[in-house]
Amino acid sequence: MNTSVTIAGVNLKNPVMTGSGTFGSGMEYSDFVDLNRLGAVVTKGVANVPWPGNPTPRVVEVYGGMLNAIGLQNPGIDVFMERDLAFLKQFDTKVIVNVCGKTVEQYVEVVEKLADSDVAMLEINVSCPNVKEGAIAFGQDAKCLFDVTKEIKAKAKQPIIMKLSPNVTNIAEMAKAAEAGGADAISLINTLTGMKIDIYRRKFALANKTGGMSGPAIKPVAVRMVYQASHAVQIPVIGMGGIQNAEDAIEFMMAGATAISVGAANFINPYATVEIVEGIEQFMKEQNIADIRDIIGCIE
Amino acid sequence: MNTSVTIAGVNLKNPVMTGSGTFGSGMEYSDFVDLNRLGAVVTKGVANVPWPGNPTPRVVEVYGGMLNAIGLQNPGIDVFMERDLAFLKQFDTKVIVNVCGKTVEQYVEVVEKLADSDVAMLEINVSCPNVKEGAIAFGQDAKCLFDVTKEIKAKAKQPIIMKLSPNVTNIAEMAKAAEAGGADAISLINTLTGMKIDIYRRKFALANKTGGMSGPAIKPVAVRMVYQASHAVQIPVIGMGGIQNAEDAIEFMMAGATAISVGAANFINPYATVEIVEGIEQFMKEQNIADIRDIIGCIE
Amino acid sequence: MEQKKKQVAIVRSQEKIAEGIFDMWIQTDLAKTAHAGQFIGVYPKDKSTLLPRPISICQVDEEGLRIVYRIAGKGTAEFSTYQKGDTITILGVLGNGFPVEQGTGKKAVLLGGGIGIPPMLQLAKALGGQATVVAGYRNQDLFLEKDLKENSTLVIATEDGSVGTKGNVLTAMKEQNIDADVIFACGPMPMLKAIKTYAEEKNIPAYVSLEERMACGVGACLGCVCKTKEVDHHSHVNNARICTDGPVFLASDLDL
Amino acid sequence: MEQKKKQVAIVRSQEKIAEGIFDMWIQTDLAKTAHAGQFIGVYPKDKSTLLPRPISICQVDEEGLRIVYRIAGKGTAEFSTYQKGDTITILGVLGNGFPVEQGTGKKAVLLGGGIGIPPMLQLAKALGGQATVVAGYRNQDLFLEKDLKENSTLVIATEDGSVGTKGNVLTAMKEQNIDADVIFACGPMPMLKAIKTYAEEKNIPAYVSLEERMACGVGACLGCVCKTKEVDHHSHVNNARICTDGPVFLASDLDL
Repeated sequence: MNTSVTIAGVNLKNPVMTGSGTFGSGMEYSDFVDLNRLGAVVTKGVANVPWPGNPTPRVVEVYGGMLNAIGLQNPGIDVFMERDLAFLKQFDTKVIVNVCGKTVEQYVEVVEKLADSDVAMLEINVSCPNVKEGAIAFGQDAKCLFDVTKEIKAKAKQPIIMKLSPNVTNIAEMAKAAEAGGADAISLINTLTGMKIDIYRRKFALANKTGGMSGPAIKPVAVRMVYQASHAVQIPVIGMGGIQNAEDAIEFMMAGATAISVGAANFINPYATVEIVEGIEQFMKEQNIADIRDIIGCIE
Repeated sequence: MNTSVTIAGVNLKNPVMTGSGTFGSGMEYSDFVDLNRLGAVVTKGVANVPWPGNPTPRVVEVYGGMLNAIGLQNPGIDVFMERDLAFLKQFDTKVIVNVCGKTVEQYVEVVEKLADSDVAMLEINVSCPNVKEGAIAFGQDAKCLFDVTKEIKAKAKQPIIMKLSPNVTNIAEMAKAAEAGGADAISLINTLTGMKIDIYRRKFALANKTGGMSGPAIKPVAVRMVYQASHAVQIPVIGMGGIQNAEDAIEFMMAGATAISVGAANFINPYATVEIVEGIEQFMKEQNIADIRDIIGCIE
Repeated sequence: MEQKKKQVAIVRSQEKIAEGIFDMWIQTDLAKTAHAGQFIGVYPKDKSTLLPRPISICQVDEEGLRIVYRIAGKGTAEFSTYQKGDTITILGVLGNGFPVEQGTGKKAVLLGGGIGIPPMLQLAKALGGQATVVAGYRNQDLFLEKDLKENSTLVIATEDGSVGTKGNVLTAMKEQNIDADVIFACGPMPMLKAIKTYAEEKNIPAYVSLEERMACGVGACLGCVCKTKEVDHHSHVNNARICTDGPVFLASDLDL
Repeated sequence: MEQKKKQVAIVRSQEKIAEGIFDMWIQTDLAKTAHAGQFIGVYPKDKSTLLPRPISICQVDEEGLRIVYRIAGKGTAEFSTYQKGDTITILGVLGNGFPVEQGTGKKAVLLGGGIGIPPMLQLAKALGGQATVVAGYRNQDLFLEKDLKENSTLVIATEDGSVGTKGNVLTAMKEQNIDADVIFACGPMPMLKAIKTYAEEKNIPAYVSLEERMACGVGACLGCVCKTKEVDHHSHVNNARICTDGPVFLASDLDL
């Protein structure tokens, strides 16, 4: 039985990755799961310098999910390389670094610092809805997305994955823009922008007013977009958005994803990632699937 | 205690309306609720001629909601006026007719036929995700939305409400386009486009592949868009998307909605509309709110 | 017709009667108006799954309804855990039901396939035990056969031939030369299609009960339609609502 | 530190001890490593609400944990219905806990306000009954006062003056001239802010336990941070994670 998949020449032992921002750099969840079992660990977004993030409250629960507005708090690339990458090096899993920035120059600075590091791929976060400057704009306009992809690709030594925002009219167009700009892969969906109001206190539930929605509630939108995006481009698609279990993971793969990420599910079940790895194997056994690659995009 | 609100000069006894397509023309739910209690009944979309709608399966459940791809099946405006409007005339509630079409001419034909009828307002459905021709395109491009609004407004005798799609990058821009085109109000959100795959049968769960997502799962996106839209325009906003109870209704009003619609909640609880009317009164009593209009957009 | 309502009722009893098949009696005043071929909507308590599940009525007594259902997903799996005294939230009574009067005094043959068998019990009772029931099972894991035997002439077919005729309900009808003036049927779509063809060949009426995914259950959402030969009186297109105009239709009116 | 885990545990007992306040003992091996000021995450079964609720540990024995919590929403309302023998899904043990050694052999004063009172019980026990606990309630609807009395010198304050000092915990400290070498506190933010100021004036250390909305509970999501005076060793910005670096902080390290 083959569970491995390849993205931009990088071989993952299985298609299960972690969703950026939901798994730190793996340290906290290594209490619960063996990181060696994962296809890849995608780190929390890292910028050229430390970012303080947004004021609290940063998270709030909603029906079937949550909103977050962390604001990409991160310790900056230097600390990250010294501490987080050093930690991850101990494990037999691929490391994908999520890169954030407010300007193209900031993205490029991070990408260049990572050039000689032991990192398999870079995921470029152009779709965070919780940072005011720049980021989301890159991800909501096809021309901007093309430009930023092209500039980063020119400087990146590792393959780059452009992470797309679902808060757009036409996801296929955005996927094509990323591909045209030279992206080696795309990942989607980032969170849907949402809002919650505390009607008794007459206040926004989040200090940032809006937040990014994740959890099982957003899965149907995510599956639809993964289907549309994967049918619009030739590059591999990494699917995510509300994946809670192996069945969800397989749904995304059948829709067209080559690999998948487990995000907010980690908060609900810290064992989720490895349970999904095992659940996929179980499904393959029961359904007589010899090669996981056979189900990628099998629904037309 | 005042619970009445006014939209485009039309006075509603309370802000609770029904979501188009979830309540037929009220007949089926009159077994459960007294239609006289409602601010308005918004009918299922009606076109110039009968529409057969989509093949089945047309509905499927998802986490915290459902997908539908009915495809705007309707008996056509002539039957609708004879039967459905005649039925609704018996009740002391405002009637809002949802109008659908595949071309501007089709919308206009329906609007003109309704000119002398006892209808309070028209809701123009330019955002149905389940009809291939036209409809959704009008609702996803600001210039198209402006044009179609202008053309329909020129022919409509009653105030027109443009119903907006949430499947757009910038809802504020769409709201402004509708306002500029002459809309008397806007309503949002229509459904989010979603997909579900049956991984065991390797088939789309819906015959139409994609469907419109509704239910409590979409509420945070809806509240966010109502907030953004109502802060972008001067015309009244009718809020909807996952409203299940009075607290949800109040959340939308605090975000900026002048009235609200109850949609898929009818399927989950056929008494939902009237329970929400009563729940709003209860909330006003407990919170010492003398006039419901005081809470509209009270969160800045 | 009585007004429909949603209510919290009480489970009177529940037992597993075959692999994945459960038999539940619900204490409810909806029983007063319920009849054969109608159904109820059952709401799961699990808040991730919100829509009512349509489940056909198997039997009616003065104070309650009996439902016999198969575990098909999260909702029915939840229902199967309910025990005597537990609450169950239901919507009913829904649908038109079988036209019993079309079977009275005639050679009525009731065809039930798999989880389409349960509604045949109340129909057999309504027909005063005079009907023939042909029940099609997968294998020897039968259910309701004792109840059916007490209320009809029962013929059994199994797919694997372990009990009765090997094959489906139509195989059994043909092999055992069961003659019908009228057919009432419930079961999977391929079976219903075959029955429609059979009835048209024999020139006899066949009333078939259809299944489709539903949302509202009361005729408002137009989620659960079937194709009709003529333009439907309600929709003014060739679609009838299974939940309200059905679930029972004269097969010759349908475009299956 | 022991490895954290998520597990399905069993409710040993539960009772309502004041209006909206519940007292539950949970049978769990997490008790082996739990100490005062730590907390557990409790997962609702209601699938519309998925995140664990952080609830502080009130007491620890050999085989279980005691939590005393207020109903604040859907999740805690659900927990309050659990009865002896029911399952409860928990994540633990979380957080750093109080630095008990900082109170040993000193005049330790434990300040608990409202639902911040429960963690003071285990701390009072850990301090061998030598500490003074000042517990602030809304009114005479007290809870845990018997347990606290057995394990400390207990002083009560109520907002309405119906029992003990009228006012909050600091009013009581001042009025009754309670002298402290070190303060441990848990309660609403305005109370903690006042304690921070008080401790700085008196030049004594105050360890305060913070609350914030959490998602993961294990330090990964950065949802529950508080502002720190110095750049935090983990975040490299002026934010510490309440769930992992806290919930207990030296007040003077914080920018409240």
